Amino acid sequence: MFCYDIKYMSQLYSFVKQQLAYQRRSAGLELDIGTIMQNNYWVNIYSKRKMSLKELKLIANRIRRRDLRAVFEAGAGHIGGEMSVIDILTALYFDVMNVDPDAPLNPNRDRLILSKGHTALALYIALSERGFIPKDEISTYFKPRSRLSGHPDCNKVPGIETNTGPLGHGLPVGVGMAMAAKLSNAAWRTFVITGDGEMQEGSNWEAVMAAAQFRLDNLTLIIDHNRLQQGARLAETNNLAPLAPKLGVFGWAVEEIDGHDLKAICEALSPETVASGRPKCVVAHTNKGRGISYMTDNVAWHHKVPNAKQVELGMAELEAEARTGEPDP
Amino acid sequence: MFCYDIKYMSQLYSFVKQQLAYQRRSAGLELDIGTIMQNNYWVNIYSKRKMSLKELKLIANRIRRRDLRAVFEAGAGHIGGEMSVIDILTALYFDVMNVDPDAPLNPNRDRLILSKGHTALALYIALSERGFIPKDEISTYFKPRSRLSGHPDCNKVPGIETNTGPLGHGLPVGVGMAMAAKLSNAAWRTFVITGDGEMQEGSNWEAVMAAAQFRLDNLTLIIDHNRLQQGARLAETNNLAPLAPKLGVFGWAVEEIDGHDLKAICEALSPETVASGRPKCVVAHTNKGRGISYMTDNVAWHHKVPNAKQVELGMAELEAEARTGEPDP
Amino acid sequence: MNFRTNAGELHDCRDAFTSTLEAMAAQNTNIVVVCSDSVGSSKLGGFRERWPERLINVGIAEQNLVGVGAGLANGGTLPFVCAASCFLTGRALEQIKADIAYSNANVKLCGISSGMAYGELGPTHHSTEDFAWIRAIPNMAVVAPADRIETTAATEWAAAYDGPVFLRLSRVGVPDLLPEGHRFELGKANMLRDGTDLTIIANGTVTHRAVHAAEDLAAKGIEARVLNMATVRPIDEDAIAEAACDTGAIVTCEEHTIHGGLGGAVAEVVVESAPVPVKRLGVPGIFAPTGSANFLLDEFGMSPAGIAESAIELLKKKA
Amino acid sequence: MNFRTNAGELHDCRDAFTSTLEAMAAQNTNIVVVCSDSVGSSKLGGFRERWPERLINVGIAEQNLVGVGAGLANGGTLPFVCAASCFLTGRALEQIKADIAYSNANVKLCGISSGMAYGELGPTHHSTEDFAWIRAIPNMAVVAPADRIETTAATEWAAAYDGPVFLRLSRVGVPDLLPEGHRFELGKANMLRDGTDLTIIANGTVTHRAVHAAEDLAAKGIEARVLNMATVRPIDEDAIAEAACDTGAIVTCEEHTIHGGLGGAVAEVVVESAPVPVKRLGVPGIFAPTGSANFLLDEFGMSPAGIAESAIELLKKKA
Ligand SMILES: Cc1ncc(C[n+]2csc(CCOP(=O)(O)OP(=O)(O)O)c2C)c(N)n1
Ligand SMILES: Cc1ncc(C[n+]2csc(CCOP(=O)(O)OP(=O)(O)O)c2C)c(N)n1
Ligand SMILES: [Mg+2]
Ligand SMILES: [Mg+2]
Repeated sequence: MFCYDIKYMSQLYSFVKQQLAYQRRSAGLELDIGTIMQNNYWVNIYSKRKMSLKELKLIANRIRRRDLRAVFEAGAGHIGGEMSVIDILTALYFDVMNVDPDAPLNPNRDRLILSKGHTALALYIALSERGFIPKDEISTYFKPRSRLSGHPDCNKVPGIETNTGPLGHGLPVGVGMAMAAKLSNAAWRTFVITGDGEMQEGSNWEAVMAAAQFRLDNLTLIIDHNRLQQGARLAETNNLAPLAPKLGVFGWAVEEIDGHDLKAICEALSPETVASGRPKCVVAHTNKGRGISYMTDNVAWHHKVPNAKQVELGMAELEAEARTGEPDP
Repeated sequence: MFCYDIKYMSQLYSFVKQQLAYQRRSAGLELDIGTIMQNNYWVNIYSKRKMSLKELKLIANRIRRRDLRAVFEAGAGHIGGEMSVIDILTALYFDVMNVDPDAPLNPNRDRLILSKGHTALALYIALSERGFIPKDEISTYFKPRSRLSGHPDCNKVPGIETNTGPLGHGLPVGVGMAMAAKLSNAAWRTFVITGDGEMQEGSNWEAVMAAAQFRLDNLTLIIDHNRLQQGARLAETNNLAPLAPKLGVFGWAVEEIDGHDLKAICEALSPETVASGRPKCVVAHTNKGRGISYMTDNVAWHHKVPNAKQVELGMAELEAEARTGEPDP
Repeated sequence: MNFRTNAGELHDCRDAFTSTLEAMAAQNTNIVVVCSDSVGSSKLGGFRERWPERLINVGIAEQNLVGVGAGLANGGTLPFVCAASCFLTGRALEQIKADIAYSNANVKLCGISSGMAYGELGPTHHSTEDFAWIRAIPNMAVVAPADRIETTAATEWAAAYDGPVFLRLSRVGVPDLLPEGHRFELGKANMLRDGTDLTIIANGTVTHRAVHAAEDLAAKGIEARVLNMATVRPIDEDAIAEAACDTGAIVTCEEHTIHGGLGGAVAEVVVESAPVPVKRLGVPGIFAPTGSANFLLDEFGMSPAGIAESAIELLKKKA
Repeated sequence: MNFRTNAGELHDCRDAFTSTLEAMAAQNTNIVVVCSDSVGSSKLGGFRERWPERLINVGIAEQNLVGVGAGLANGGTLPFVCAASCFLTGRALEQIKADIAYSNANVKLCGISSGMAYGELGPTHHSTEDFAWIRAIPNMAVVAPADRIETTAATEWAAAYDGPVFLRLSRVGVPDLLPEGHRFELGKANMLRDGTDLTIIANGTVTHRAVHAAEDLAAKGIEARVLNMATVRPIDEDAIAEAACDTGAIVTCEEHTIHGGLGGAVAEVVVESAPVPVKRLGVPGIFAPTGSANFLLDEFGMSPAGIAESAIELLKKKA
């Protein structure tokens, strides 16, 4: 069975075996957990106490700096959308979500799907900061045979729930997860992050309807509303703005926030703000390229790679922000 | 080229050759036009003058009666959705649309896409009443090798613009048609009819966004809002009602009408009621199975086939309506 | 031992599928069903009555259907995703690739009314490309049972198997072929009849036609082996190579286009293991005309007589 | 006459595609382009600058993309629908089947960055099932040009051809192989090199690798014929049958899964015309790991040396 596959693969890529149905996902991950334990100095801290707003800001800032460096080193990435989503990821992993790097498959974990999978690098860095993967592994991003490829692979990287990359897949999968929790009366929550351009995919609206019909108040959609898509502004392409009334008319509870205000994000995602019987959409107003002035709100930086000079500039700005707690204007 | 295909087919089905790219669609249709001319006593009348409301009602009634008989004879059809869409089809073919059975490919014709292609039988009958195909051909519906199969085939049947059957295909194609008219500054209009259950398909919402973005005021979507889908009511499955605010929030001009009031349909579809720069959606409130009391608003009749007794009953009701001009209560 | 067909009794395999599903669901509360306004066509009314909350109907939205299936599996349930095969595969193919296969979600995709079961509804409703579409995707098991008994066996197997499955089912009536109690093994062909002159490889609704053809051929003194190749991916390379070596010629029959389906999979193995003449029967690369599945199968040369004729023709090419 | 590769200069065939498209659009005002937020990746910036109103960007919505293409064709324009091949094919497959192929819409579907051009972006972005997916659909012409020159020729041909086309393009740099001024003929293979010992059949980005392999083999005294099989549907049955008869063994190479693609199409013809041993090279039925297209092609045995090695191995099986 699959013998032609296995014959080939075992010679070349032992990790690819995980793709085969003969093996449980968890079996593949156990290996990684071992590695993680050695490298992971965050686990104990983060899992034990609530972080302060200042700490959260510093983590977001550190993720941004690591991201900038990693994009430069790899010569690849989607830096604009990474910078815009990092505060949201920080809030989720370091304040909102109940996850445990020691038990990444704990059935009662909260689930996050980064549906805008092209910004995987930001997710990898968040996962490494949170202790799911070794921090030094970030340097393998985009390298041949690395498990940290351009889009996230749930069979290789602990903490990732489903494979994304094609836009418009995450919300349907999130609906399924939230349904599963409802079926077993479990308290865990499901979070999905989409891009705003991504909301042009019809598959998302199928899921929007279903989530409302199924009254999935354990599902939260966060739209990273940076007003830019790949080649142009949403307004020039397919203008979904304003987003809030569209979700609202489909029966969702909608909240609009500043997607770079960590306090606002944490509040909007806290379980207390859930409206019973309704899925929640957080329209997070963000800036693509946030934190690095020359990238901010500039469509050219969707997946452009900065040169050494630009990295230096960006790093200086991010370091200044780390000191002051506020981004440069 | 394609030689293995052609070799096989020419022995068996000469009409299937039309599928091959070597032949123009029109070549296939010329043959049919000849046949049509002999059978067609409506063309001269309809193409020359405006019909009265009474005449329209009689045509709709005649289409209903033919539909009921055809479903019984073929042992197949989607009678519920056929009955609900017949008034809309009647208004389009006998009042609103600029089409000519003598020149079904006239570049300046108005286009209609019956996106809820499962109700093709109603379309075939409307086309036969309007002179596009011989009336007696309706008896071939669903028969082996018939060109009148369960879903419409634009390469075989004149007057059909694109093949439908899988739900959610018509509106995107309609957006393309309307764009083509805009590109050439042509005055022809595009009409798309979808089911209400069909609007659960995400592909429709992609097209909804695009039509608004492109300001396609030459595009009209008519939603046959009969509140039932295949297996249950919309409300029990995936409740899109109310539809009007959903289309409205995406930037469409929306009008709600009684989808069995021929005067209201004709008015809602008349060019005068178009809002410049906005695509128009007519939410036509209809009844599935309309005209036959035991079918009306009954989900069982999505594609059930009536028995002889039921046909008799239905026919009596429809005949009574023809006399009085109003359906039985 | 030759399996004989009993053309007298024809069974709609959906009944075997849903009754097996219900029997399993009564034992295994993790089993859920996901459908897209396809309760009736998937014969899920009974399931819905017994476990309304475990029957998740997403409406007419196949992309969401498959995505929801993936999410349900992640959340610890065992989802059977049921919809007309043409829409399930064609409309949600990228979801099948990314959310199910590549994510290795333990989801059972059940393509109902596959092939030309919706013959008269026209090519939009013919699912005659699904073998080619799904078997191109890594990590998918593709299975098309031949009768009621194998449908039960394959459905039970699918629930036990830990990985993505595409079960290709039909509503077209077929006689019993396999012995009661038959157990399904992934990637393993069943020899329904042995023979030395050639091999007929078939699956799904055309398998009994192949067996009939072999009986007709036997009456003419030609001994055909018949392989029921229910698994299209991973294909049983050994059985095919053996058939090629032992019998020297192969006819494939499928309710599917001849471009890239079962015949294609067989051809791929034959040329790499033991090149012998093969004749592929199926839909010959055209959009089929209107007609019932059985009418169309006959038209496309897959009546028992048609298959036998192709076999005799092929024997002339045998080295 | 043997075509020789000039590995010195590599060309991104998207440039040939868009410059040809622009040249044609300047003459033929019916030509329009439809894309899905894919102006940059399809290199359509120049087209947009010259004819902004004829560049229709539907946003990130591939189903709508293909439907809009069909509608534009109905309305009298000649649409080139351009998007990343993985999304164009996988996300809109039913639209391709129903709106384009079955409706016989005169639409040119241009799958950009096909194969593993997006190697490092992972399998969701690898379009290594598209041959299998699209060639299963009746009435589709499936064409994968090998170089800059053939890309130009195929693009010109597509505009003139009256019917649905899937043009499979890449961004991976390739050297020139065909002579300047080459004209494309649908369903006709080009012999890039003649030989008697075996035939290598390839297309798209791996064609030049096949030519190199043949040169390597020649140095070892093995004469390989090389066929550039740009058309996958309808496949050139005569050229394949001839190659099988003349050379007795065939290696196929493609930037695609080995299940149902070019190799599958070749195997189907070989077993029905002249059964000889075939070795299919391609992505071996797995989700590929991270890496550039060229890295992965090498890994999967399609370096010139790898192809030559497979050829030598195959010769042992030759009758
Ligand atoms: C189905 C699909 N179509 C196209 C793409 C290519 N693509 C990658 S990112 C992107 C733009 C996304 O824009 P948005 O969702 O706004 O994300 P962000 O601005 O956060 O980067 C596109 C079109 C894709 N990944 N998937
Ligand atoms: C993509 C797709 N999924 C499923 C079906 C099967 N189907 C045919 S009709 C129908 C119900 C349609 O309901 P609605 O759109 O409300 O039409 P109507 O009530 O007018 O019949 C379904 C699910 C289909 N034809 N296409
Ligand atoms: Mg954005
Ligand atoms: Mg309805």
